[in-house]
Amino acid sequence: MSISTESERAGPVGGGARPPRAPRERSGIPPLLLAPAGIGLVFLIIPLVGLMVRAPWTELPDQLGREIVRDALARSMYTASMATLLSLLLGVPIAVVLAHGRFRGRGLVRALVTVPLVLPPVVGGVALFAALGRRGVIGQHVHDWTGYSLPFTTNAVIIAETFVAMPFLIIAVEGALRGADPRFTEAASTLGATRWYAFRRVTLPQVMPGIAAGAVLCWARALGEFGATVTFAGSLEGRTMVMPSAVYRELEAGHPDTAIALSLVLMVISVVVLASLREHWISPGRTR
Amino acid sequence: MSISTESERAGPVGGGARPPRAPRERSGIPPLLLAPAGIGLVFLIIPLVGLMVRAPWTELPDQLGREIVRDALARSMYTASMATLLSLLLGVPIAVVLAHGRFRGRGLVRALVTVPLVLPPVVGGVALFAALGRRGVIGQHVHDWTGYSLPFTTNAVIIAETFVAMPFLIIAVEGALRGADPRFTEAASTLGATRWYAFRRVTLPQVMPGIAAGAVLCWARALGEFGATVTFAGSLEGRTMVMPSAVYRELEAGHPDTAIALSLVLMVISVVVLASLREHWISPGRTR
Amino acid sequence: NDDDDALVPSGSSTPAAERRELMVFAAASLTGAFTELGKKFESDHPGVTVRFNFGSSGTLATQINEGAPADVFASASPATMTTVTDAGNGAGEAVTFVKNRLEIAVPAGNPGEVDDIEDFADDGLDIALCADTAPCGAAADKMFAAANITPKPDTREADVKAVLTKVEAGEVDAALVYHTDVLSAAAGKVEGISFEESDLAINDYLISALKDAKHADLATQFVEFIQTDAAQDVLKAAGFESPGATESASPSASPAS
Amino acid sequence: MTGLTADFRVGRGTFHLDLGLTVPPGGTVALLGPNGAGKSTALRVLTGLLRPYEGEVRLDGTVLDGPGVHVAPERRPIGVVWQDYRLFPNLSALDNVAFGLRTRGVGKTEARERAAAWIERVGLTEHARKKPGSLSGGQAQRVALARALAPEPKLLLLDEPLAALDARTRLDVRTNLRKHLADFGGATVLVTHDPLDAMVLASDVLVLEEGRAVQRGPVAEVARHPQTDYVAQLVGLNLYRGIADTTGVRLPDGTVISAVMDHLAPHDPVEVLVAFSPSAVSVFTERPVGTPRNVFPAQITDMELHAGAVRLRLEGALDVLADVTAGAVADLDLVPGRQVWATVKATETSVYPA
Amino acid sequence: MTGLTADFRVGRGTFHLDLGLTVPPGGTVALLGPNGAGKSTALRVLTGLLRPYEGEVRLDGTVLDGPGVHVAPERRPIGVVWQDYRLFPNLSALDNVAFGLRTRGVGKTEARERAAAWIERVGLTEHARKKPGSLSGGQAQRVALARALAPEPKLLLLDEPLAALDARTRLDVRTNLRKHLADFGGATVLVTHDPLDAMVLASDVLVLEEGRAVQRGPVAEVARHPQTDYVAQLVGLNLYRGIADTTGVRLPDGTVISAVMDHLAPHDPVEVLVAFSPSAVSVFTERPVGTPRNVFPAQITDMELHAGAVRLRLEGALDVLADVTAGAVADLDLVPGRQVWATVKATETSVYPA
Ligand SMILES: Nc1ncnc2c1ncn2[C@@H]1O[C@H](COP(=O)(O)OP(=O)(O)OP(=O)(O)O)[C@@H](O)[C@H]1O
Ligand SMILES: Nc1ncnc2c1ncn2[C@@H]1O[C@H](COP(=O)(O)OP(=O)(O)OP(=O)(O)O)[C@@H](O)[C@H]1O
Ligand code: MOO
Ligand SMILES: [Mg+2]
Ligand SMILES: [Mg+2]
Repeated sequence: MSISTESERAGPVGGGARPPRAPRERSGIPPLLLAPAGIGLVFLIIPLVGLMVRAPWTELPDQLGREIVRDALARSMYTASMATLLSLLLGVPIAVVLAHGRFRGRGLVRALVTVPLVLPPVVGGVALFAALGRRGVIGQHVHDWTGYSLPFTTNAVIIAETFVAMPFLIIAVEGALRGADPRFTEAASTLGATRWYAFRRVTLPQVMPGIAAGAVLCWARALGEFGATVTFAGSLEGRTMVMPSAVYRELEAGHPDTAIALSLVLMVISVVVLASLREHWISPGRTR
Repeated sequence: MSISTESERAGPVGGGARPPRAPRERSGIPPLLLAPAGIGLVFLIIPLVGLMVRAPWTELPDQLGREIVRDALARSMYTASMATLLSLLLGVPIAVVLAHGRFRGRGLVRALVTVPLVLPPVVGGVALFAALGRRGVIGQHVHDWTGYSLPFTTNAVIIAETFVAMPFLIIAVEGALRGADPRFTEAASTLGATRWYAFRRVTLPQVMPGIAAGAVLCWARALGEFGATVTFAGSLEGRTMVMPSAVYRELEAGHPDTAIALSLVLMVISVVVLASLREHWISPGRTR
Repeated sequence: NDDDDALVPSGSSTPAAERRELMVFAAASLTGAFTELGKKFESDHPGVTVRFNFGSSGTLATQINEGAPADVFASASPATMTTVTDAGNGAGEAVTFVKNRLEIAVPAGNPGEVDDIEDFADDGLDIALCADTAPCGAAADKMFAAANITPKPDTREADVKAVLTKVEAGEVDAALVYHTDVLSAAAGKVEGISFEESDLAINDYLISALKDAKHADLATQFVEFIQTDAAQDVLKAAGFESPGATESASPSASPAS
Repeated sequence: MTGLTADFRVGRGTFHLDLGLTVPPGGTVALLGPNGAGKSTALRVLTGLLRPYEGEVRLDGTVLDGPGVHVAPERRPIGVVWQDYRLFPNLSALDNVAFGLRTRGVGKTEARERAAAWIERVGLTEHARKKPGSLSGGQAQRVALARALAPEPKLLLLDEPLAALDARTRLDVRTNLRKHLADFGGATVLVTHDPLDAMVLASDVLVLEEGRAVQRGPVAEVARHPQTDYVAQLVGLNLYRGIADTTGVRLPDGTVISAVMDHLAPHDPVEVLVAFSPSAVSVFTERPVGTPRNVFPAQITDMELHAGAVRLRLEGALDVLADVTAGAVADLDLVPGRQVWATVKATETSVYPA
Repeated sequence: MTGLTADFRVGRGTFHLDLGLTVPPGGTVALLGPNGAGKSTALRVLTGLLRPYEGEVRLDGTVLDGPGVHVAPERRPIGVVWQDYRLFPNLSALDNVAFGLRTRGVGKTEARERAAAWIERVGLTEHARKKPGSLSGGQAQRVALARALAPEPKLLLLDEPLAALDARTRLDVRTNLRKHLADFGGATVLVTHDPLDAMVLASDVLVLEEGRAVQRGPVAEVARHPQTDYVAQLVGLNLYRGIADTTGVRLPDGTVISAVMDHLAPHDPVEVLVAFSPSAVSVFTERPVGTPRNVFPAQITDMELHAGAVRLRLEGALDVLADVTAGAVADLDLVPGRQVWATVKATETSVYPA
């Protein structure tokens, strides 16, 4: 069952003789929390409503027909998803190290991991140049040896988004890992499970809600990221332009309505994607 | 104990007769995860190193001496902290509703909550105007009745940062709540605990690591937020200018070195703040 | 050497048939005019594609100094161009190719009943200006000083578009922006009011070919092209003034187009 | 109508439970039954966490569950010992016990004092400050018991409250619990696998199998006429009330049952219960000379055959039940009406303060 | 040196445990002791989750813990039944049991098949697909037992593996477990509060109190000479091996012990164990005529006084221990050398397949 103080109400299953009355649900939410939750939701949703009121709805179909918009939209989806994938691959391990590792300076490492969140976005882009640009600490060697240069490519978009969004995933997953019950991992180890196997089969399923939450944060942040991306990857039509840079471009070109229309497109698509991720993706299998 | 597959090693306490040997720790981290974690950390930290290498260190003391910088820094800290506080007050209840509520359209509400993450930052600011500005859905009535106008005030900075950062807190806390064990809440209710009391005394302590993680995300994001803040609150020296706008301002003035110096200040301070938050703030009290 | 620049398909052995790509980094306020000029340049130079990276001048300068594969830089302020040339990334002389003049921008209907630059000293009005570090802000400060007016801004933005956004949203009663911004603003949302004192501070836009240009010849040609009369006409239509022009703006209010 | 009356039907997955249950005020009903019979499920319904799809639950005249009515768990005056303890991991043993007092508005200091008294009653004073993760299994279960009892609820639901206790502690805690239940004006439902717990603590038993009640009634009644072999095996006890002195337990009619009573305080005579199992009773046709301290002449009044044993009902100086093999019945020609001697060894008896 | 040898000191908070323990291959040692004595802590050390600060643990000659040596839990060939079960909440009962096979490289299909066989052995086939949250307490404990046994470890650590089982299931599972342990070449350490479990399943006992061993040795030895009253109360059993037929159990020397054996399959004679407690034995100075089916002439060879009872050692057709009251000893003038009759009721015996 998913709610704590909620009473289950169940009839016989299979035996059709006595049909159970329709269950009347009771939520497990303390009523005292309903007021702030309501205020908070209004606060978050009213601006979106305001935006919709101002949006040039008639313009929308035209906008969606524009090659450049469709291209930027597709690139946004692709890069944000790749960034999320990359963040999962690298970020979950980091979260494990932060949650379960015992080493001096762990607090410092955790704080460093959050720096990309704090860095003003354009400076984040500058930092990426400093590391991976043609003149960067690592980038210059790569460029000297292979001639490859990362900035201003689609991969650069992914890298910039990953840099900015991965910390969200890491911190969320670390929080979940610290809340996980270690008794099950102990049991797994006495059953011969290596730390890796126990992690995969016991710990991961337990913290799945936290990982799902982290992935959602990461994806959404990557989708909306602007400053670091536009600095490190530029906004070249057909190559590195993503939705936020398309929006910026329209604003600069003096078409705020178009900018709002494009933002709405981005917003609606992300809502659809996130809402259609089945609930049970982020629900646990708890007890005993 | 904090690590699952780690063996405790304990000597007698109090009885000084046989001193235990110094414990040799073994981390509970699957070795397979160490490689990706290492790569991920390098990826996140090298840009910061690059930034430091380029930073005009000699300029730093001068920068810190500037009234405008100190002022922006103080305002950044204040507004980010207030935004985090506000997000905790409104966001935790929303997370509870999303995690434990049972109503149609819950998935939609969750998706809507993440929209501020996705919205390109400037458009976020425009959306806030649409809601709370002088001509906004709500703001115009407030302005008509009281003459109060929110934009371009310090409160506007807080509101903009809250709008952008609160979703991070909500999603992280919801993830933690979904991972929490409902058996304890059940036990609390049979002991006469109202849903509110049970929430405060049983659920909250259980999800504390998740809330701490969410608050860290929220604070860091608020500290680094630029687009929505600068749009909705402006950046007036001594009133609404925060560090990211100061940084951007220097960049546009053609002083990239100064911009980097200021970013470093922000970065160092956030690292110090986050690293000094005692570890046990975000550690649980688990088992049985 | 940038022969194998990842951005550009690596040089083929048949240069004659090669499609060449000219990379122009240009200030965001040039978006409309330069897009049009790019098409023109392409039709004049078969086989050439002009690719633009529009952004704020500061960001573009940073990108160029970080080794971005740019051939030409068109900046909205002398300071950002200096950042690039001081780093030794310019090629040849940077030239001023257009100027931009300040104008009062008010929301449609002029709710604050602003008619003169002196209204900027009115505490009761909500006023937006550019930051003193931004070209438009520096110009405004210079102008106010010369006109002996103490403005009472409610916000000072890092760039001019941020200022314009607030006028469009009706959140301020008046702002100082460029004439070009008023022209480009969304139809019917912004009204421009020109004023005499705008002569006191006019902003220069500079353009330069870049040292690391992959196609130095094309870069030079593009810089020259921008200074041709045909190009200047397009820029004028967008509200810019020719570098030589010193006469004051027409005193009539210029409606948003 | 006071006390607890419950009659409901509820489902859980493919499992279905149909239960009728009455507990008078001050009474205790023991729920017995094999694993998976539905005992914990029944308690869950009474807590209000699981809502029956049909039926009614009433406590002291108040409807807790019924058509259109469902009183939330936190508004039910209940105390629960969970089979899996469920101690709050973040609270010390003491604060776990104080929890139910705090929710009922008792001040912090007073709640702690009262909790400390309960902690002492279960013998854990020196572990009061420990978190549940640092308690042993038996210690945790005793804390869970103290936590349920401390708020003095009107309905006590105990799911195997003594299962994790060692033999000696179990004796103490059982004795303590018995005292508590005797003073207690509310209703108690006790789930247990130990027939002795059930017999000593409960007035009535209800045996569940596969979600249905197979037998119910006063302990003595069920023990005398178990309706299935399973019930016979589970339920069977000879139980008497008397005054303890050094030699044994003196019943109201003067009969003395010898018993081992070293664990009782030696001084004043106290009222006690003495119990022994029917299988501990030997039946002789001639008066035997031997160690059994208790030899009572009696007459066979009733005989019933169950799996592997015949349950005899004997009446005489002492009325007792005796389980003997069918072979013995045949060999000795035991029939109703026959005069016999029943013996019970003192070491086979259990004595509890009443 | 094969089997388990452990001798270590370990601390947990203010609790200190000092233990020496030897289990021969194929042997089972029962750890007894009151709540909080350190039984679970001892098992925790053997799992490798808790590292002693001094001492050594060896299994089949391999040092698992020692100066500078510590073998990780996952590399120890162990199987554990936890006092709190610890079933993985996200896996079905079947997958919980298959877990330890999968970690040892058994393929998915085979692991599931073997797990299903184990699930069947503990009688839960119809619950195999359930998640632990949907199992009853007793069902969960049986799954935990199957999970520990399935990978056939060399060292079995069982922490009260039968505590949550109902009487009948307990009998089945105990019988099953006994069979398994008999076939099993490894060492077993069993923690239990039930002396019968300990006596039936273990060859040796070790009694812990407050972190120290107070007595240890073969079951018969400890039962004969318990060194404290607590141990006497806890440890005491008459245990014999024989062949079951319908009337009783025939011992190798021809003596027959009558017992209730309905739960055994009626057909072929099988080898069984028959057990009864010393307190179930009555001693007579004249041959009694009555229901007790087992009447053996014997001679008193030894007497020891313990709390409330005297433990007599009788030798004759059958060697038995009998607990009788001090009063009976005085009244009947029981002294070593005296000839007596010992009786045991068939209903007081327990019979298990050997
Ligand atoms: N949430 C659930 N979903 C489906 N089936 C369940 C659920 N909870 C319990 N059951 C099943 O219901 C039956 C009754 O379970 P219950 O816990 O009431 O048994 P019990 O009598 O308490 O047994 P035990 O003595 O082993 O604790 C069992 O077969 C169990 O598997
Ligand atoms: N993590 C810990 N920190 C401090 N003390 C502990 C910890 N774990 C156990 N103890 C204490 O150590 C003692 C021994 O505990 P242990 O669990 O070994 O007892 P046990 O013999 O298994 O008892 P039971 O029969 O009740 O399960 C107890 O007094 C317990 O409170
Ligand atoms: O951090 Mo941004 O400027 O809101 O992409
Ligand atoms: Mg149960
Ligand atoms: Mg234990």
